[in-house]
Amino acid sequence: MEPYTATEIMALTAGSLVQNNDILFAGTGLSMLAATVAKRIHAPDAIVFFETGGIDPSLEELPLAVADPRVMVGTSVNSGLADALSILGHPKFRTIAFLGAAQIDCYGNLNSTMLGTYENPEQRFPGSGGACDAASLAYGIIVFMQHEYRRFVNKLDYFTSPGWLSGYNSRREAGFLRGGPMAVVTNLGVLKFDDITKMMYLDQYYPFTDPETIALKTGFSLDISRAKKCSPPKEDELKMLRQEVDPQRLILGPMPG
Amino acid sequence: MEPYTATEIMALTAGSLVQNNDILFAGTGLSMLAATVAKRIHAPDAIVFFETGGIDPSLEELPLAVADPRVMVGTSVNSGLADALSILGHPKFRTIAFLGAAQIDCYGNLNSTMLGTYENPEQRFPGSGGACDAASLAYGIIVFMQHEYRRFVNKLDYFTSPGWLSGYNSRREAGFLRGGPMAVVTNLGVLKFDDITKMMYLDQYYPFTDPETIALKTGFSLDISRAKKCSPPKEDELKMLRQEVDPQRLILGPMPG
Amino acid sequence: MTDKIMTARKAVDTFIKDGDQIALGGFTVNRNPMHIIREIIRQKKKKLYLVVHSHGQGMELLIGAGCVERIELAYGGVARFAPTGYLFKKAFKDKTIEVEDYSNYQMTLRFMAGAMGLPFIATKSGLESDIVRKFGFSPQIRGKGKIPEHKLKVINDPINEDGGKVVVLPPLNPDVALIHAQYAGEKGTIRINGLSFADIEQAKAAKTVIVSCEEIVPEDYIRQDPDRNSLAHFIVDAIVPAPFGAHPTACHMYYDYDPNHLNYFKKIAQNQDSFNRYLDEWVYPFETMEDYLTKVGFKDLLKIKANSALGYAPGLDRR
Amino acid sequence: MTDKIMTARKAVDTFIKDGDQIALGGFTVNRNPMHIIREIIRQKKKKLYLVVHSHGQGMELLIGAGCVERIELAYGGVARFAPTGYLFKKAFKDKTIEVEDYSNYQMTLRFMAGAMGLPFIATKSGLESDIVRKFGFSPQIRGKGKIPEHKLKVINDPINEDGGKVVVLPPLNPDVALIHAQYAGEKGTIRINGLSFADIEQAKAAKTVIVSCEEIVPEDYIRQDPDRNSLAHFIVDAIVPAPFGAHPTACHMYYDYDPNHLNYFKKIAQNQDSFNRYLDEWVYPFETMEDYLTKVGFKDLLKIKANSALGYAPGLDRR
Repeated sequence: MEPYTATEIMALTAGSLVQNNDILFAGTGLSMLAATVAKRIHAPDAIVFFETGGIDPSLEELPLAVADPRVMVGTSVNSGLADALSILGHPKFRTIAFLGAAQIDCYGNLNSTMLGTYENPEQRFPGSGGACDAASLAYGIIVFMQHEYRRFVNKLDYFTSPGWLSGYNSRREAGFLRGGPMAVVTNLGVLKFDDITKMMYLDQYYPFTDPETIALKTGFSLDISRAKKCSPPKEDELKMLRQEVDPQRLILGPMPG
Repeated sequence: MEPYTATEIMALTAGSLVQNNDILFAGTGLSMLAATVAKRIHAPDAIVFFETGGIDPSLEELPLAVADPRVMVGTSVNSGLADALSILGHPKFRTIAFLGAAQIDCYGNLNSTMLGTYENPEQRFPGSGGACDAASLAYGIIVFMQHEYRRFVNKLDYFTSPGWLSGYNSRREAGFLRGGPMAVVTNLGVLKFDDITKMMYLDQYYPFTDPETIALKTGFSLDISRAKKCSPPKEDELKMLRQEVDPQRLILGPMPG
Repeated sequence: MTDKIMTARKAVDTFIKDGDQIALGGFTVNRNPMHIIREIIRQKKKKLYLVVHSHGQGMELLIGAGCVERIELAYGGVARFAPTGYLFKKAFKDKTIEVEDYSNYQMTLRFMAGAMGLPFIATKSGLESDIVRKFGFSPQIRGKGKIPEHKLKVINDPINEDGGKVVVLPPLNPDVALIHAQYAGEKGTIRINGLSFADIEQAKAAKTVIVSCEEIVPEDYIRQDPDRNSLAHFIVDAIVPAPFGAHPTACHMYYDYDPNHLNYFKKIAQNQDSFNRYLDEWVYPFETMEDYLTKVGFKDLLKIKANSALGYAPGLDRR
Repeated sequence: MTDKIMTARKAVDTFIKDGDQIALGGFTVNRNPMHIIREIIRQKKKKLYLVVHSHGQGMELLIGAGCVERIELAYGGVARFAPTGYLFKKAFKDKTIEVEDYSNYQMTLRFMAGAMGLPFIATKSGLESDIVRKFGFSPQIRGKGKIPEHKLKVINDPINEDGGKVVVLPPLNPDVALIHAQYAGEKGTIRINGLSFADIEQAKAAKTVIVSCEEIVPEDYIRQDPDRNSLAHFIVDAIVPAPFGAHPTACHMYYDYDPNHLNYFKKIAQNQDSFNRYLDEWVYPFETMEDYLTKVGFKDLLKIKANSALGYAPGLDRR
């Protein structure tokens, strides 16, 4: 057993992808942890905002929802959806959105709406919320996924949020001005997208797994030739995450072991 | 000499055209006086708002500009242009705008932009401001004019604000959802628009003039067959206007005589 | 101006009828107009057509109680308490409601267009997605009543030759908007504290606006600081006094969301029988906030009472 | 985050170049960013391309000083002090500037579209008028630099078959927005008191935002009440401390417009010689607000000082 959980390494890994002065569009759960990690370690001047309108809150307590009153305190501005969602596409800013999804395809397109069809629905998820907007308008998105075969699919049941569409230059050709997925952070590793084909490949795998296991849990053919082993979380970063970011383990869940 | 000025009878007459619960879009000058008259005499529940965003101010002192800080006090909401101008077209409200202009034609179309053309400009006025918006979107407009031959024209030099366009049903056919000029209040009388043709006719003339004089000061053929003589201002209304609305006579100008 | 202050019973009876298109204010676990929503259930309104961006607890209750026929939405969930609302999920799978999916920005822009009288509004958001390609409402009902002829259209930018494709959206002008706010002036001026979500756009877009509020204050008082105010008095048709009227969702500066209640609801929502018992226990008996709050009890209310500096209940056990 | 607080000299030198498209905040006689505008004149910026809704005193000064090549506007006047701005009128008639006329709503919607990243925005306002039929900018320059290919277009409503004709407008994304506000937090959070006009939309639409302000307050302080704030700190590039920085226009809660100065300006504006003398007397010599205010003098400043309850100077002689 590793001395850290998958959730912990996911939060720390995703946080490390953020640059200083990035404007972070965070949901709740893991994305909130990742954003906080980013601000405390890698990008102190990064700004966190929520689609509900809370811009750069102090986050003394961890919000459990984007509409949590905890996102309304110490903010630069308290506004609303129109304002907040407009920031996503602002060309002046490197806006990075953290998104989760139920399904992802090899070009990073996402489904958070349903399985089946409107005529024959099999499962319902909450829907886009701001995910389609972030995926359409932001400078980049970072996706959190549980790495399961049924979630990494060849064809989405419902295409909620645009990634690299069908790869290559298709995203720009479709009319998007910028954006596209930068990375997928899963409970097994980090996946990125080829510069040319925009197809997903394995970039890093966590110390407790290996590329072949990850490929087997991926529903489409995955390039693992470029995979590097990820270092385990640094002691001080893990400590900061546990003691300062989520001491109640509201999102981190049970301690390892 | 009458015991009241043209400006005084104009303000009182225009004010009497307002109904209770009307939402009044006021500029400054005469329209401000008319709106205040309306609220104090005819329509106590009428609401006055300004395109700058001041909604229903207390107006303890007369504003000299729509951006006067006096429109920001005692308001229901202090907002901005986007908000205020959006009220104009709100289908829930009978919004009435008071507008002035440099030229008007027989269908109540207005010019407040220029004489001449962009290529050969002869005179410049401030431009539409919110006038075109009010004329396009409001339930109705009431126009203030100096009654001069050169201002009541057959053809506008520049068509800033849509009235009844070319009459009959042309306004609806052009794509407007509602609106159109209700009355023109001048320093000589009140003009209205024929229900069918939408052509201007003389509805009332002030006691100190007559229909023929008015027709001569009108640059297009004016129907004076329906004209009635207007009663002089009531004593108490004149007193209210002078003592309460504009005691400094900032807009009313010199006393009569 | 006639008196707008009235009970939830009168507001719902006067202004909401079966089949109305209704915008719900608030967002997942915050400022849901719960007091009005419970009254809608008591008055057994049917075939409601909800239009929301991200809605949670209030929508769950209305769906579960069978008041809803149709929804346009971007998100149906109660945050961590039910990442997808159970009753929404069930109704969707059982096809007892019709659902049309949009994004949050799209729904917000549609409310804004409705509020501003814009004929339509365009965005790049959603190009190539199933949001622009798949349609939840049946073609037979499109164009009838409030249902727009087109969910949306993808067109070429008509004014910028290099603009490429854009998504054009129809405005929303709901029959009724339901908003829960912190303050109302006696004449109807509304002040929302904290985030306004899309409540202001929803209210301005609607034909009728019902606002429940924590406090009614003198109109003169609320006008001493008009920079803070959210809605002009003449926009509002009914003011319903409702302290704790958003419970079990939060109301910034007044109270936090109620984790006990939401966790309990999560359990009972998974089964129609237990949900019906919830209605019997929590909705049908209490027409007034006083009676409802007596049922909630001081103990839980004190737990969620907001700290005046923070606006929420610090240290609240939210597991 | 680098320090954004700087002098007008540095802000203008760093962020404004000849030919830039500039949005002026404020409205006729209120919150014109006069301190920054005077600095632009001192630095002899040329060929500026102004985009405004209704602008007054600040625009007059820039036109008179020969800084302006082109304007898109809805209204050019200083309220009762100059119903049409003299310098605007003269430049228009002499064709020393190119002018494109819109309405206030159209300009506001264009700023809003720019602020929200909307590809275009549509309204019914202006149909059949010369605003949609006549074009002030020459066809040769259309589509070059910041000048939109089309002033606007009239099209059929693409989504509602019964919608009829609509006016489609291009968004505005100025190079620089100049705003005068009451408060700035040290990191850039901005609070505007009273009406915001279209300042917020202008700032969000612009590539660079320069805000002059009456007071700089600790960022912690301004964040204690974020409901009142107008712009998030990261939107703002330069903060210029400028008490009375909107003089002779008003700044709600701080000072009224200055009728003496505006009446004086009205006189001198009617003649190029006297206007040049005004520049020599009031603009060129004073790089700091302190020096400028010494010139204005206590007597006039006390006259216009705002009453704390009213926000303006009650009883001010405004004839």
